[in-house]
Amino acid sequence: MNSIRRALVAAFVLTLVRPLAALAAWNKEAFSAKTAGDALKSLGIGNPQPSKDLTVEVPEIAENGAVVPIEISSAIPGTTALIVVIDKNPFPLISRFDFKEGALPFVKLNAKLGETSDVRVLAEAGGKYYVTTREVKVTIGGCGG
Amino acid sequence: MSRFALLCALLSLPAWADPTPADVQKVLQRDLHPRGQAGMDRLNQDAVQRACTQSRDHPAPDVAKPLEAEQMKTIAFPEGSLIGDWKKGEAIAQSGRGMTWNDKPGEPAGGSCYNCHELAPREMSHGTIGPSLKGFGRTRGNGADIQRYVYGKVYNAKAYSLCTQMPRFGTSGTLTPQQIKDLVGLLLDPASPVNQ
Amino acid sequence: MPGPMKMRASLGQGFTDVRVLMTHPMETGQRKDSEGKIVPMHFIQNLTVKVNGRPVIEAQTSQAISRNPVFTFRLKGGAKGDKIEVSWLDNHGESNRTEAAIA
Amino acid sequence: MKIVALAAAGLLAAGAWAQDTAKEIQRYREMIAEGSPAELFELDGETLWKKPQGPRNVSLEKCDLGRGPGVLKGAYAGLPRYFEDADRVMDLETRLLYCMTTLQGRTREEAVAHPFGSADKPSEMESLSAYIAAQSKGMRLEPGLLHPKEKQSFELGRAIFFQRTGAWDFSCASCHGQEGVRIRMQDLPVLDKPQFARPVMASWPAYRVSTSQFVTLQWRMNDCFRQMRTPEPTFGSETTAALIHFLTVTAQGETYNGPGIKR
Repeated sequence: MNSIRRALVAAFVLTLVRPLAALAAWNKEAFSAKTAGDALKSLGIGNPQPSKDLTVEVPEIAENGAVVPIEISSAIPGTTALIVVIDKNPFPLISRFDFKEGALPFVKLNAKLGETSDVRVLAEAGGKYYVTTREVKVTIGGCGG
Repeated sequence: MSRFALLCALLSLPAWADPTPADVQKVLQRDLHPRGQAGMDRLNQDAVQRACTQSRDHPAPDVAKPLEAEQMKTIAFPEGSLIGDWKKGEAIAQSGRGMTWNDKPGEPAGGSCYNCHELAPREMSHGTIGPSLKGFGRTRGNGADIQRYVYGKVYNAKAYSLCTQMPRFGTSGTLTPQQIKDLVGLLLDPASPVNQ
Repeated sequence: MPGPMKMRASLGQGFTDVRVLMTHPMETGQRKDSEGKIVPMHFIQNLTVKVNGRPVIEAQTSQAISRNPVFTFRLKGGAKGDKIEVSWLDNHGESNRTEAAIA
Repeated sequence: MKIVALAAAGLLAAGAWAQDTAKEIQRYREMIAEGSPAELFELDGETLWKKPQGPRNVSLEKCDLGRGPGVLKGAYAGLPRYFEDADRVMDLETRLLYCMTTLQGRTREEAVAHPFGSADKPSEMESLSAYIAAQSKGMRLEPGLLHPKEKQSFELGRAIFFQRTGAWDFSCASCHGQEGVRIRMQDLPVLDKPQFARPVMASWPAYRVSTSQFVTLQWRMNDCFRQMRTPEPTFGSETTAALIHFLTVTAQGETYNGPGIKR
């Protein structure tokens, strides 16, 4: 009896202690979208403008789709978010980063690419959206077995 | 004596210090164990493997010629056209499966062709251990002689060049005669992507 | 219990680079295990970067982030001794955190 | 005339394309190397090194990797080498296996039940290798070569390297004996030549991105034999240790720069 109570109290404390819950909720609708267009719609993004100030570094050829490095840096003034979309993936939305005072709009990550695909990166600045698209070819590396 | 000098001394030791292919075979038989379809009999060198090991893949012509002739006798050429379905051939060329200890016995194997050869130009991920076969049939046509050459070469490459690195796909039981015909199709059919 | 994390915060000219490694399978829900059974989806959904206790980056991620994720973030300014904390939360409710001072 | 010029232009373009491909792949490798999760395995390895295990419930901290019991600094760079207590040449994992059985009292069967990790199950041997190898970073590879058994092992390794065997007639040199060739997109180092063996041996063991696993030289030998269509080499056997010894001696003098990252 006592131990159950203790366990319950412990569980309660754990939930309390998780004001990790200050986290923005995970956008289930956008992450479940099956096309890049639907994902962007769920995020409320329409007609992003191409921008040279949004730099995306990817390898043109990746030996392995399991790890494709993507480095993003935005020089667009007032950038508050970066969004990564991989068009040909079964669920194209890969991630969304929100930057607050103290952080620069820069991120480097590794993503999985199911096949050769466009990698679309969007930046949000002052309520407007900007986009840069790069293609990554996925090849077969070694013995293939 | 520096380690480098010692290494040089070691490397120039007389040949008696080197284990023979028969010695190595014994060591491998002791240190490897059967798994799946890969049995210990695979470690028994045949005359071809022994001659190539001994000569580091450069056999003297008087050693190579009779062995090549013997290998030629292992090839059973089917009657009629040898040109199979290039589409199936392309799938066989792409696949690197077959004959390993974790491949299920009985399941169709591949030829691992792209591991070493360029074939269809649209496949940029190809190896270069073997020569490029891009446009192979375009320059050579697809008559009976070239059909027979390609079939035989895939079936038992050692009949043509004793110490080639290319496996004996027919003789080893890796590919079936029909699969080898499909590969002939891939190389020689004018509609094959190899010849575009 | 989640596996280890590792973080390095290094001071540059007017910025600080934070590189963080996380042990996580990032299962897509499409992979089969050695017995041919589908491995259920299991992936990090939220990431938070804090400086001296204040959140500066919040991220949402999908299962298409590579296994054992590696991220590099860039912070404005920074001084030796500033405390950086990175935490994650996955779709099973598991979480982990690590912290380091700028060196 | 025109046709010749066109053909020449085509050839040039193809050459340039091949060069670009190689350059892009090089760039890909540099990009992934910047964020190697190998360090995560090093952390795990440290925990395992210090964890009491086996019937004697002791850690591996008294294990002698060649520089004295428990000395890890530079130990990896001095392997493989001859160990008097075992009277044979051992590579890192073979030596770890020896310590697990002699110090911790574990059975060989239990200790090598799972030497190569999978996505579902990491391997103790691999994490330990990551932890130990990392402590030789910046040191020169100096495998043993003075003892007669070390000479024998080197020569055996070299002979195995050139032995044509298995269902497909391969030797190690079938893939690793010719300059400037590749399998699919993977460049193949000529491993009996120092200039090619050096950078390769300086980066093992390594994190392998295609499987998200940390992989070791025992794994590399095992998987090469698999692809050579032979039976399976026994973990820690003289065959695998001799091959690793031959390759490391060929690369000796190179500064160790691992644990690395592989495709």
